Amino acid sequence: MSAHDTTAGPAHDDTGALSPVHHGHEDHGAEPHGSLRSYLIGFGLSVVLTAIPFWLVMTGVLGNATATALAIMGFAAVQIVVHMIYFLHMNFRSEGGWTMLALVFTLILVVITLAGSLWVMYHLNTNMMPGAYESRPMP
Amino acid sequence: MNSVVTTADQAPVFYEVDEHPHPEGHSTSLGFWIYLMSDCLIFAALFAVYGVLSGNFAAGPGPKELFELPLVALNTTMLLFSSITYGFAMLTMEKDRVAATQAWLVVTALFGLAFLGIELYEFHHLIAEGATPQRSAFLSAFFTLVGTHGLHVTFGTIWLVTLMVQVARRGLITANKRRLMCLSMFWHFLDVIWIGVFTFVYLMGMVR
Amino acid sequence: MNETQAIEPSFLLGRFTLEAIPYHEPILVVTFIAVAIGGIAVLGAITYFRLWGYLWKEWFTSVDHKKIGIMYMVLGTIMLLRGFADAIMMRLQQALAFGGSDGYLPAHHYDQVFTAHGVIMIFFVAMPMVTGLMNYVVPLQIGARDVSFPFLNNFSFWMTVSGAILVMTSLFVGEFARTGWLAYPPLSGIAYSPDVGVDYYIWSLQIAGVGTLLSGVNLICTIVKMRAPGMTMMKMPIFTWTALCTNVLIVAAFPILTAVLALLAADRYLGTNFFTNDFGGNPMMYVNLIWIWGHPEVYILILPCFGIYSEVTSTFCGKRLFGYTSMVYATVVITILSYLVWLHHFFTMGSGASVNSFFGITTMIISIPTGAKMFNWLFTMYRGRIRFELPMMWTIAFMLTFVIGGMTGVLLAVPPADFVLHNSLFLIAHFHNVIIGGVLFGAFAGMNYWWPKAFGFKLDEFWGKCSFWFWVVGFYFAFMPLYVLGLMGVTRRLRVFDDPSLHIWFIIAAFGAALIACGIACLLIQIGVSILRREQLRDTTGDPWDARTLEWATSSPPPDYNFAFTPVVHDLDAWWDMKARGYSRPLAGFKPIHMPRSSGTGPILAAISFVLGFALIWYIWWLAAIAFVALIGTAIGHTFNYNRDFDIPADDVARTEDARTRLLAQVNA
Amino acid sequence: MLLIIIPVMALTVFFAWKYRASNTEARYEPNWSHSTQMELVIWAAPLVIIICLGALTWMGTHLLDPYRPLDRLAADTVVPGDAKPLEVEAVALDWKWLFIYPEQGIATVNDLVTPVGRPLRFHITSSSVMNAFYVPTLAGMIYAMPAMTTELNAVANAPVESRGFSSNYSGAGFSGMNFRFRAVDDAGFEAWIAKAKQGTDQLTRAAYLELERPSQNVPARYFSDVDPTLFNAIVNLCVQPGKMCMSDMMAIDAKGGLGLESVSNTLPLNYDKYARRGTVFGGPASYVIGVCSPEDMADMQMGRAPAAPIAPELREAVHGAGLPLPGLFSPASTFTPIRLPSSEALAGPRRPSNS
Repeated sequence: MSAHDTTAGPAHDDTGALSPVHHGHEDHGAEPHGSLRSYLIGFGLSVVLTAIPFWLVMTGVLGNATATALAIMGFAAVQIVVHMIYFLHMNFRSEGGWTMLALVFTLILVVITLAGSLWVMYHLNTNMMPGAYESRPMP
Repeated sequence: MNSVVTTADQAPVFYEVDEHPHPEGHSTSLGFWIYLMSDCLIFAALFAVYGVLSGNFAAGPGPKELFELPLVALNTTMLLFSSITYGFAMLTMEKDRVAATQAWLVVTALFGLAFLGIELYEFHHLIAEGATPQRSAFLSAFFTLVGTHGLHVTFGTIWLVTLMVQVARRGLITANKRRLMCLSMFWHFLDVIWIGVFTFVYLMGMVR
Repeated sequence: MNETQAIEPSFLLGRFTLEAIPYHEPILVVTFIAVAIGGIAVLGAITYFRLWGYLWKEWFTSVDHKKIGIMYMVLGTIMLLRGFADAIMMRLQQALAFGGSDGYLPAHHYDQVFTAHGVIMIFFVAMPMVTGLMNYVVPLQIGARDVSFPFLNNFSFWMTVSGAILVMTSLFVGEFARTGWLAYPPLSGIAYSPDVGVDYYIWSLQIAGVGTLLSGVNLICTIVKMRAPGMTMMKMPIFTWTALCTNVLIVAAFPILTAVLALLAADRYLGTNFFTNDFGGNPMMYVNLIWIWGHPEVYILILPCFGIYSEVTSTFCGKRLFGYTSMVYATVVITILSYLVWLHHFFTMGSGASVNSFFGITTMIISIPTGAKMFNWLFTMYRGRIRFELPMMWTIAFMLTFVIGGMTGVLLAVPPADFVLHNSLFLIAHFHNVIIGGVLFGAFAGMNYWWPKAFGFKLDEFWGKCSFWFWVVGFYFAFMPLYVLGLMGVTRRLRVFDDPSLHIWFIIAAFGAALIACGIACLLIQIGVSILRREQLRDTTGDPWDARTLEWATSSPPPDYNFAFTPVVHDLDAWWDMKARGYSRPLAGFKPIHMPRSSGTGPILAAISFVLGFALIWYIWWLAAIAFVALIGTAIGHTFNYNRDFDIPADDVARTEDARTRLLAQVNA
Repeated sequence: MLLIIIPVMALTVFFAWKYRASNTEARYEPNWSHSTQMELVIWAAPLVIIICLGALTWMGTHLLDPYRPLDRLAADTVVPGDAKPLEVEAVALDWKWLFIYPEQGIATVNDLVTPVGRPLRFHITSSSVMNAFYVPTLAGMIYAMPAMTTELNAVANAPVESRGFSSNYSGAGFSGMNFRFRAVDDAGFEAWIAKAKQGTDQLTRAAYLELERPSQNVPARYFSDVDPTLFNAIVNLCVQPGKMCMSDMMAIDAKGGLGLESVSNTLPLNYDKYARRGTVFGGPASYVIGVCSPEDMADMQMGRAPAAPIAPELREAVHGAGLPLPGLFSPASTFTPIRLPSSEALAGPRRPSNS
């Protein structure tokens, strides 16, 4: 009993796992807005990362639709990260990590919504769309 | 009941005698970020709908007949440029250079309008060809997804103009800086969404 | 009435004609007369006592989270009356329509009644009540002076009101949806519901949804950024924790609802083909998406109530909450898991067995943290000293009722069982068991618990107990028969029955509903009697229950600024800790307090939204255009107002605090 | 599950009584709030139960999947290898049920008769909105959706007479949308088929288009002959000549659509299903024209012009989802109330694995 009470005691440091610091009154200074250099790096990277997938699709270099699709999805993912870091200045420090936490949570939900919907709808469609039923008998 | 306190030998402090007030808007950027996350989920739902319906052409035209990649590339360029110019506006804002900030904001707005103009041209072209949102579920989902992004850009532009007026009237005061920062988050966020749009709608549409 | 073709919408009035006024339905005419007389009486009284200015200045435009919280509760209570009126009409119809009788409600009316009942109870009763409690309590519990965005808070509230008024308008102008509360297409599509009902549904939910979403953002920010110094995440009161998780759920779930309703609206207004039968549309996608919102919604309602029960249990047992950490983790786990179960609402749509069992099992997993919570409350009672005040009574009723609901819920999560029980009255009984036994009991517990904080006097005990017993007994009478009927295979939303062996169960259920009606009446009497007897029930200490959390550290009702000095927190039960360690109230050294200024923009924007929604419903395009422009214009205009704060002078603070000092001295003397 | 529910409820009452404030005898430990063992138990107990239930669920769901053909007629009877299930095609119309027996070539409205002991396979669809096919004395429910088919495998183990209905709300006539269900022995089934065959009504496409109009509380009806392609056409939303079938549309879509030339390949839907209306901004309701339907081909072979879309006249006034608005003095509607299965019927035979 008393062993636990010391944990609740006032002088004890916070042992809570979720957020080690309170920050009711700190970091209300200006957010970091990046530097000219970071903006330019971000811009350069995005131009490259946009140009390559367009080039891949417009020329069909890879020759294989699946490979092209995977490649452009990969580029999109990388470019989203680039935008997050260089334009939206995401990091683990701003707002005590809450923005990052919100972002990660949102991404999880986006994945659940997209993947879940596609999975569920794929099942429903294959089970029930008339195509799966015998095709129309010709006269 | 004294067992609650086992370590208090110094007098505990129960209130802040010397408090400095919360500055106005100290949680605005977090709040706005959370709003953006919720907006992101709206787009997630629209992407999911597009993902499910994108093959349902109703025996009508599909993406290969409808999309023009050079136009989309141009469009993407406009949005990318507007992003970097907004970045420059933020940098000049940090240095409190009102005129330069305003100039960059004007450039950003012009790029935004160019993006919207190209998109409207594309929509108009499609509708004139008969590929209306009513023609097939694929087109419904396409117009809605791209159109919702376009609506966001439209409101972003209106907001940008509003802020320019406010900066002109009051200068770069803290409140205006905070608003410009929110809009910057909004603007870059739209850019991120556009990456998803051009990849999943246009490029993937041409590939499949 | 007998038109064969769509009426060409006129320019001036859209598709509104005199036909839209249901003067041919006697029930509605009588209702309208009653509402009109009541409304005129209220408005007349307000005018007579010259209260308009007071209401506008002190309440409608107030950005004070306490007043907004109270207004949410008022809204929830008023809408409870409407929602319950629908409920009792349904019970009566089902009890009457036996053995060849057609009952008294035609299908056209009955179908609106059950749709409106569902929509109102979820969106305009349960949501405002939990939002109101969170709004009122959370800032006080974390030692803050207001929420992060006070103006937004006011705006959110009025948007909810605007949505509620739109639903109420449908009663007398046109009609409400006849689709069931989730409006599945294709039935809710323009082809099968060409009338205004579904449009009322769409726009009232969209408008209220904006409010809900923004208030979610607001409360998250408040909890994250405005906690008193020393209050780490793991020292937050459990109600604040559940409020945080609830608002995370709101912000993450409502966008999906917004999106899916917008798509339905596009189908109805623009002729797109998302959920139509033709042109490759897929109605199953609507069902899928709306349940991605719908399941978290259930937890949005129940989580804050779990928080209330936790606070109440530990206060009235005079004991620390057992297993605080596991309570927090259970809440967080529920928050995340609630996104992984949505398919259990449509097992019978025919997805494959692996999909069904995946979602069935995730659903069952949720019962693990919920079970853990139940045990935590149980062990909080263990070796406590339980005072059976009203909040604690509601809590115990909840514990006994909710486990039944939980058990039937797990049963429904088993797909083979669901194939027999889905859409049956068993399902109805299950979710009313959870929503009434969980959410409403929680709201009543919270209301009784925090009433003295909000108004400075306790609620009357006798009428409270009457209300309690009527509600609890009535609940069992009303819903246990439905479990039985559901097991017999009776489907929901039926209007007429024949099998006489079923009749008795419906009569018992109707009797239960009558008991609940008495419960509601007693609740209103309780409030009225308490107001009349407020001097006897007065609480001068600010801490009538010998409670544990920070909201009880300030006076009842709290001053505008909540705390003269921001409290510093050392312990999970901050106020208990302060009392135990001899906290003494600061009596001098007051400083000016920076506070947000009231604003009329919120109600104005909400009123314009109402006009916009109404114009869109009736196809009055010119009005919609004007309203839309006005909406944008007003919003932009509001941003030109930089003068949104003021300081409460130190003298005023000192005067308020001195008054309290004198009062406390009187009590102690 | 009761293993945990009953103790919880009992403990709640017991603790509430034992630790009441007036009982000062009871131990009072205001700061006892943590016990690792206890917390392990309170997480582990539900966990164990849920693991067991989860395993049961996984197996049960796969075993009782409505799509899975039956392998047992009763707990101890395996389906014989040569048994061909009786196919029944069920269509949810507004607001009645149509059953087509493709093997027997008959169709009925609101009357379902099946032989006892023979596996049944239902193909279920709907003509307009979502419904759910549910016969409590036979098997679980499954949704019936337009342009889609769901499947249900079941068997009646013993003779039964009860009711089936739609268990998903589908509009104004929903309450009366129920049918008689009878499971009879083989001889009885043959006799019933023979009786149904005696009628003169034929379920052609035109007759179906008449039948699918909204109507309430419809008495049983029999068709002695059925267009064999009808169910397929209903599922594919192409009963009406000239309208492209969903399966064709999907086959075309799978190949990437028909290109820009097909963009105006639609026709306003003047065949006025349920007073169907277009949207304000989207123009009138329309449909995709069958590019080259079998009918067209047959017509062309015969040297005729392709059939124009037929548009049955709209006779009665309709409102909303298809019915006249009830007036203040509307005559009492004739109605056949639902007769739900009595409790004996429910206790009776069921699909063996499902009860």
